[in-house]
Amino acid sequence: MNLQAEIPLDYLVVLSTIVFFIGLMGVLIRRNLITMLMGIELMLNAVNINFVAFNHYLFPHRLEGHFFALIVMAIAAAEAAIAISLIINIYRQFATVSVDDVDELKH
Amino acid sequence: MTGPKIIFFVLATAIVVFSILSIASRKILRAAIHLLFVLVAMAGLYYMMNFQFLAAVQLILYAGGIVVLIIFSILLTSQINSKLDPPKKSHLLSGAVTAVGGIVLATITILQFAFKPSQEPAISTNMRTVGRQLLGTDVYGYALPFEVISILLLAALVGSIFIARKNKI
Amino acid sequence: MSWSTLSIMRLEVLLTVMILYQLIADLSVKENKLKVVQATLLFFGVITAVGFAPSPAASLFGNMYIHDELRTLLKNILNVSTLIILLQSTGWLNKEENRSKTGAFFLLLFSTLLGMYFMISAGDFLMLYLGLELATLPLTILAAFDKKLRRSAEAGIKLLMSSAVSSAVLLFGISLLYGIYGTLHFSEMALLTDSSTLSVFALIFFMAGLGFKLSLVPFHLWTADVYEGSPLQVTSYFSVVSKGAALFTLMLVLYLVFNHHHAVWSMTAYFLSITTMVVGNLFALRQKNLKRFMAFSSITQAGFMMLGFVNRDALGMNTVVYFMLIYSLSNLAVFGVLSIVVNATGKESMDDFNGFYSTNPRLSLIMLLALFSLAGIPPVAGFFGKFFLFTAVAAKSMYLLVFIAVVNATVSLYYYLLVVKAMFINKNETPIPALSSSWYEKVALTICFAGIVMIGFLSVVYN
Amino acid sequence: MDFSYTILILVLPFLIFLLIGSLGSRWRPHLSGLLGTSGLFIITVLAYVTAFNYFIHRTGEAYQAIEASQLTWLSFTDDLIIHLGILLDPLSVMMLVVITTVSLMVHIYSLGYMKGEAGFARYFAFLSFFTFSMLGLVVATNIFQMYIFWELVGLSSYLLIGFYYERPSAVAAAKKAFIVTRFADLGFLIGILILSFNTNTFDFARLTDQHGPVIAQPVTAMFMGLSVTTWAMLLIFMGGAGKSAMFPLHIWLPDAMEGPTPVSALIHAATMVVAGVYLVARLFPIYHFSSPGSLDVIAYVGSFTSLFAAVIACTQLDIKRVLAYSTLSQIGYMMVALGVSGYGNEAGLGYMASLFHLFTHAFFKALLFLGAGSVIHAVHNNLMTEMGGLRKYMPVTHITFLVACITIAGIPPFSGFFSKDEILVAAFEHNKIIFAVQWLVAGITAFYMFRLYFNIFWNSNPEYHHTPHESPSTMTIPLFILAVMSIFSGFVPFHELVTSDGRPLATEFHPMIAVPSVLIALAGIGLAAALYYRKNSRPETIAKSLKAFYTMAYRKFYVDEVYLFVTHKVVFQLISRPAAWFDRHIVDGTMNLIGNSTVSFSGAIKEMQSGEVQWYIWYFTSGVLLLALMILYLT
Amino acid sequence: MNLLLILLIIPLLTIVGIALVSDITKVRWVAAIGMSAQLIFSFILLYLFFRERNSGNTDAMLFVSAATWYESFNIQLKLGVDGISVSMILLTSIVTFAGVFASWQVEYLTKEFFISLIILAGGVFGFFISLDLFTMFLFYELAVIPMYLLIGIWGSGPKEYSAMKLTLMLMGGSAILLVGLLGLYFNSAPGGGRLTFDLTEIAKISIPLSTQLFFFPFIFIGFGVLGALFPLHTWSPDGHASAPTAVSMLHAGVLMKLGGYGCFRVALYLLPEAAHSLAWIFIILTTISVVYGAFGAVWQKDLKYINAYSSVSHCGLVLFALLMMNETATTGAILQMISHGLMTALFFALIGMIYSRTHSRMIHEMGGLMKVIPFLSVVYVIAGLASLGLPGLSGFVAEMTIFVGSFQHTDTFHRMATILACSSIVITAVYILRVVGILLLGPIKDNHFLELKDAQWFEKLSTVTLVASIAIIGITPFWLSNLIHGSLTQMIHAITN
Repeated sequence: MNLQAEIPLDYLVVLSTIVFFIGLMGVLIRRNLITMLMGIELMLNAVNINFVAFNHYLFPHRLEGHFFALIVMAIAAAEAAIAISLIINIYRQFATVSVDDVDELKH
Repeated sequence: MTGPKIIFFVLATAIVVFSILSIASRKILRAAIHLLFVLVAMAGLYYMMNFQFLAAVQLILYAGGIVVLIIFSILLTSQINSKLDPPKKSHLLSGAVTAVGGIVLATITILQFAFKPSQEPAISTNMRTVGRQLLGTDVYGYALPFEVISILLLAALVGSIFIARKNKI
Repeated sequence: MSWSTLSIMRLEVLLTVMILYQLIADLSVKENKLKVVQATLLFFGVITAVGFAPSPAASLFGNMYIHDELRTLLKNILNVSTLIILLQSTGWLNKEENRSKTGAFFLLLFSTLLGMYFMISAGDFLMLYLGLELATLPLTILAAFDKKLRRSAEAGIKLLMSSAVSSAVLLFGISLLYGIYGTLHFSEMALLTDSSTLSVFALIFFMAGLGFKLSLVPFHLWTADVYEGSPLQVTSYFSVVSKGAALFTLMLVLYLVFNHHHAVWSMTAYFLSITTMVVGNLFALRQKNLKRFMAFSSITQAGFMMLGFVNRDALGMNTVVYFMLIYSLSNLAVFGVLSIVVNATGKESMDDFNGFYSTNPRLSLIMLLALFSLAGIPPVAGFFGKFFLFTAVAAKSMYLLVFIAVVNATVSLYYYLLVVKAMFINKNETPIPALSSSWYEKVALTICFAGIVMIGFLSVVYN
Repeated sequence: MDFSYTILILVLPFLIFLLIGSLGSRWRPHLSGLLGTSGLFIITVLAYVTAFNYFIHRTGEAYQAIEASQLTWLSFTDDLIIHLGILLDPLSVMMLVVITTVSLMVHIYSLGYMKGEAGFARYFAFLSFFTFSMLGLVVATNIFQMYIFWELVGLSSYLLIGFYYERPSAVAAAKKAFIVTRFADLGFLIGILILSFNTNTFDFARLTDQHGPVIAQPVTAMFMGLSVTTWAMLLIFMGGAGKSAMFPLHIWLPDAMEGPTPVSALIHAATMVVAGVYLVARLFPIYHFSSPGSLDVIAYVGSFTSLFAAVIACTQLDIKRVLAYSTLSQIGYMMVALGVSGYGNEAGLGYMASLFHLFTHAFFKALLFLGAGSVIHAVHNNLMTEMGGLRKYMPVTHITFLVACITIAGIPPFSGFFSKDEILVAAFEHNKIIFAVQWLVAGITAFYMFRLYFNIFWNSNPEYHHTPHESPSTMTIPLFILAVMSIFSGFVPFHELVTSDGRPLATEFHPMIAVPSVLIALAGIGLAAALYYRKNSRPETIAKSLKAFYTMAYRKFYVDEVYLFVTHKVVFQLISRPAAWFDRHIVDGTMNLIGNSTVSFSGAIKEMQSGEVQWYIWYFTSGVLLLALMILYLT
Repeated sequence: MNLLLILLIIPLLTIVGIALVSDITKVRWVAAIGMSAQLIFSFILLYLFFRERNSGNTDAMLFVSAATWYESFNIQLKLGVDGISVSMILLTSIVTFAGVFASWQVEYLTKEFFISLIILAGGVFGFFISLDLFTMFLFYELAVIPMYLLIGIWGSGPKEYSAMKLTLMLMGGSAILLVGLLGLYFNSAPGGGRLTFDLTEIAKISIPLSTQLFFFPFIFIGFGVLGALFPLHTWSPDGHASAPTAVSMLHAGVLMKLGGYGCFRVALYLLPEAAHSLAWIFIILTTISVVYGAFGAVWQKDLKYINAYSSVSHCGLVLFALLMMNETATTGAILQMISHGLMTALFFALIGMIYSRTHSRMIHEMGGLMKVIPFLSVVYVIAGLASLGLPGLSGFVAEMTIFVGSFQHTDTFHRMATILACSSIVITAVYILRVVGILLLGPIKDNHFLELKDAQWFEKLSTVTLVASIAIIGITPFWLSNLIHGSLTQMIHAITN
């Protein structure tokens, strides 16, 4: 099955852009650390779409984008793991996961 | 309107809609589920682009791994059916401005640009090539990153354990 | 994997071994971690020494890993800084509550260092990104290393969240670059000269990602909080090693890969340096907590570093590296003194240092020199570093920028003098008691001291 | 004829000064006194020898100026060089004689007068220093050397006026004297600058050579309607006016009487105050040829001052002040004479007359002061109202004082008559108004001098705390010598020695002028006798009858008040204070403002570091976007 | 081995020596010996200089030696002196010598005090002997920075504030200066070839006028700040008022001279055309500071403030004369630097000594000191007379040279400015005599003064040295003026053409 013939590349890139900034939006507005984390995951995935799409559409003679996406996933996983452990740590210290309350260091 | 097109649009809309939902829904667990849907839809996209392996990894790693992690953490840290308080106005406003501005700016610049496909013949993306390249040490071999990832994961593992474990201070 | 490969990648390999050793040691050795610490120091000393051994330039793994003289030099700078930090952290590690943590501490620290190696000698964006993450993620843990402190936990999460976003932004940039150039390899990319708006756009995103680690304004806001929250050793690691790695990476990529875009990035550097210097200064003026103070001071210094990027010639590159070297030593000297004090008394506010000279003349003297070096006062090294940076800018006859820079240098002198004032001039009924520093710390401080004093006069260092 | 020994005339007093100044405090006091006096005696002898040698050797029919010695002190440019040297010409030699003589007298006198004073050694050190600088002034070979010693004279005057430095009034007077003269010297300096800029030389020889370039081709540049030379010469005269206490720069002189009386005799009567006259005389050719206009100014200033001072003198009660004002008026005479004089043989009568009067005046005025000093020494009081009938107690003083009074009144054959007569003649030939004024002043002079005389020595004697007695011989001998000189110095053939062009000039007796002047002098004496010979109420009635004028004159026409206003109100309150305020608050304030505003600004933006990580991320991302936007826009 | 290096080595050794010895008296003596050696060597240098000149060596700079330091920037360690620098060196060593003895009684952190003091002096020496703009700048800042500690630690009154203000303003000045220097550097090789920081090299080439006009203000103002150029002089009163005795001496006596020296050596000498076209602005400014400083001094009540303002006035005169750009005026400027250096140092020394006795610097709180401490009082009077330009003392020579020289200027504007500047001598007389009258003369204000002791030996040594120098210059000025004049001729020629 080949997508090139059917869908222009721009669709995909724009899609990823949209998702990327939706994710960013999530990071910016949600007041729960975990949901912020979700936003970050969205952003990473958006980037992945780019890599994969470029690889598939433009440079199919190599798998650079493909592997990059792979690496990103792995890192995302590690990131998520660490993030969650830190969140739990925060939860222990502050008894909340609301980001607004984590603002003791300032000015 | 061919099949693939339809499927693509379905997936694309799914991705956008669910990602919006996942950052908008005030039930945190639901947000997580929405995220799951997004990830799955993306796996579908990969599959459509003949990256079966990637799609598989996406499903396993994300859907199977990360989302589960997230849900665990949710369960650890907050009540499932308690509604999250809505975002502050200031955050909402500034965030929206930034996000929309970003989308506009990025889209414009991207659409201005004419991507130049390479003329070289495509190579098949079956498991064999993937595997070979993943462990290849010569040009376009990915052994080194693979190794480094392992160290990163190790560090992450140790770190997370160190932080998360309760007994010792 | 041949022997030559190993010899070329010797630093990475050795460091990997070290990491594994830490893992094993942490699991096996239960009591008297001191042995482990000493062994580690010794081992790392060896690594540092090995780094200076000459070796031919080469590129491995299909140009994913590049090895040459310059990169070795940069790694050596990082090594030395790290070594000094390790020496300084002994006191902290020997505290009762930290005994159990040493293993994790070293493991995480070295993995970040490994990541920085890969950032520096990355041959393509994949390795670069990988190294970056490897250098960042463990750091978030290290920031949160003081588990009993709220502020430490806060520092950790703040760092993680913002760095995750920043790396996402960086990734977005990289992905677009990939789409534009069709490759991720520096060697191939350098040949292509695409000056489309999209490439500029992507480049900015990429620079922002590194600018975040370099804590340039406006990507800097995490810095102060994280610096303040983290344990002191980690803070100094942030301010010196992590910053240095980011700087070097940025430098390499910009000079080697995006040379055809120099107009863009030098302009970006122009603006970023101004904003960074100004904002850093303005915030540093009011700080009382010395860790936070040093955070903003290091932001300002980063602004000065960016000056070098205005000049795309070799001159710019040299001055930047030279400045970074001096900056590292000076900063490490300050943090060395701070760590001695903090470990002994836990005091890190400027007012606590009132009358410091009366009790600890040597320490405060070193502090004085280090601060002067940061402020760029002769005859200590900082003066030369700054002077050459300004020269590099003036070489492009951007005298306005030079003017802004020198004015900022003067402002920075103000708050450095505040610390000096506290130590030498202000009186204090209960000054910090006379502190005895361990042998390790003495060595570390001596290295810094010698560096600060000598480097300026030994022109060979620059050449 | 070799005059190189004249250098000793300068060196000796300086050495004495150093010697006494550095060691004097260690010796027994009178030792310093003796050293100073004997040293000065040698100098006086030298001066007389010099004068003798100089005047008997007339080459040709004119005296030539001789540069006895010359050394380069400082060279500004190739032409503008300060030499330190000794210039001998009739003028300077005459001054040498006058200065050394009077100085010697004062030295001897002081031995008695200052006996037992705390700063005896210091006093003599200062005296020698003054003698040194005054001599240096008169023998100056160039105008800048003159300026140098001019300043030094000012300093020694300051030091001697403020000799009793614990007395605030003395300190104030000294300060006043120095600053007023300093102000005048500013004019002098600027004058020198302008002159040297135009003529490119300091040397008197070249400046006053009437065939030389300076006078032959004067600079024609104009500034504010006057030729630059006129400006220069007027400014230089300002300097002279300051030293010679011409109106309106005269105010320091009366206060200067705070100093010890011998000092007043030496500095503020005989020598220093005539430096202005000397200066004008020294530069006379330039005045005459290059800017005659300024000569008229000098004449009028001199004339006015003499009248003005004479009037005030009639009202003063402090005897030293009376003498001070009379000094002013006499110097006014000299200035008038210079102002009305022409150049060369007969025309130069005024010049000669002026210096002649300077010569005679030195002696009788010194005599007057020393006499007054002797009186004060006896009575311990300066006010003539506290005196009277002293003729019985101190005969020598009485006689000598009387001589002096007659001399100054201009009664023949005493010396004062001759010199004053010449002046009147010169004035008469040149300007009738001025002549009239001077004639009148002659009368007033006679009046107030004898007012003084009668009040001191006749009149009714008040009750003295302890009966006054004649002064010791150290004081009376100088009085005697000076009296002799005041009587006979009139017969010196002055017109053959000191003239404008060095040639002798013939003078004939003008009865038309001599007689009236003598008459009015006698009238003045008569009036004085009528009023003050015995104690009576006439003076009060007269004073009442022209009350307003009397009080004005008594208050010295309020010039001091004006000065007080200028200095305290204007200089201090209106300039210095605002300047200081401006500096603290405006200039410095701006600097501080810059600093403070920076700090406050940094306080204002601290909310950027809000501590909420989401805002950090927001700043980050929007920063990226903005940056991208900006760069894209710029490229 | 260049013998000028000795000027740097002696202070270095002295510092080391001080650092090694322990107790206070030893520290004092080491400092004293070191600075005496420096003084002696300066005189030897003077002698050698004269010998060299008399042996017919007419090079602009003598004892030149250059060692490449930073190859890539062509930075050299280039030393050399001409008459001007020699005389400045002489001044510096005299003042430092006097300063050491004037601070004989420093008890608190004596070691550190002398070390910083000598670092300061060393910086000044380095500045005067270096011919390379980079090293010049280095020594310049090196000389400025110890001021902060010296004032901050050993000062009095609002010392932190003053110290910070002084340091920041001077450093700001040097920052501005840096821009100018870099500008010079990058225009030092218009016809291609190597860029250079070398003064003498840059002097040879002709920089385009537009460039000169751009950089001249940076350099002149940069140095001018240290030369107390109106309106950037405000650090001076506070700084001097708060500084300890010896520091005020060195700072007013020597450090402020760096400003004038730099203005001449760098700004005027290297950028002559710009100097000619911009001079009028700065002449106005300097004339203001001459008169205004004097008037400011009239109103002050604190001895140190009075002296600080008079320094503003006198240093203004220096810059004023330099801007006239003719030989005589410039000679006068240099003379004025030296004379002012000596007498202001003397003033501050005396003020310090008086303060150490009466514990007051307010003139109205004192009076009649002449009776109780005659030696100091007499010296004070002498200093005052020197300051108001009395013949026979150095001030007169300097001021007269300046006035005559400036008045030689063919332009009426300059001559008018000169006349204005002249008027300062009267105002100077006013405030000097005011102080003398209130402080020293008159009745004794306070009976405590009766117990006051007169100067001790070290105070006498310190003051007598300065008085002697002032008098020697004042009585025999020709050798000094010839020394300076001889070296000026070429430079002025270069400037005017």
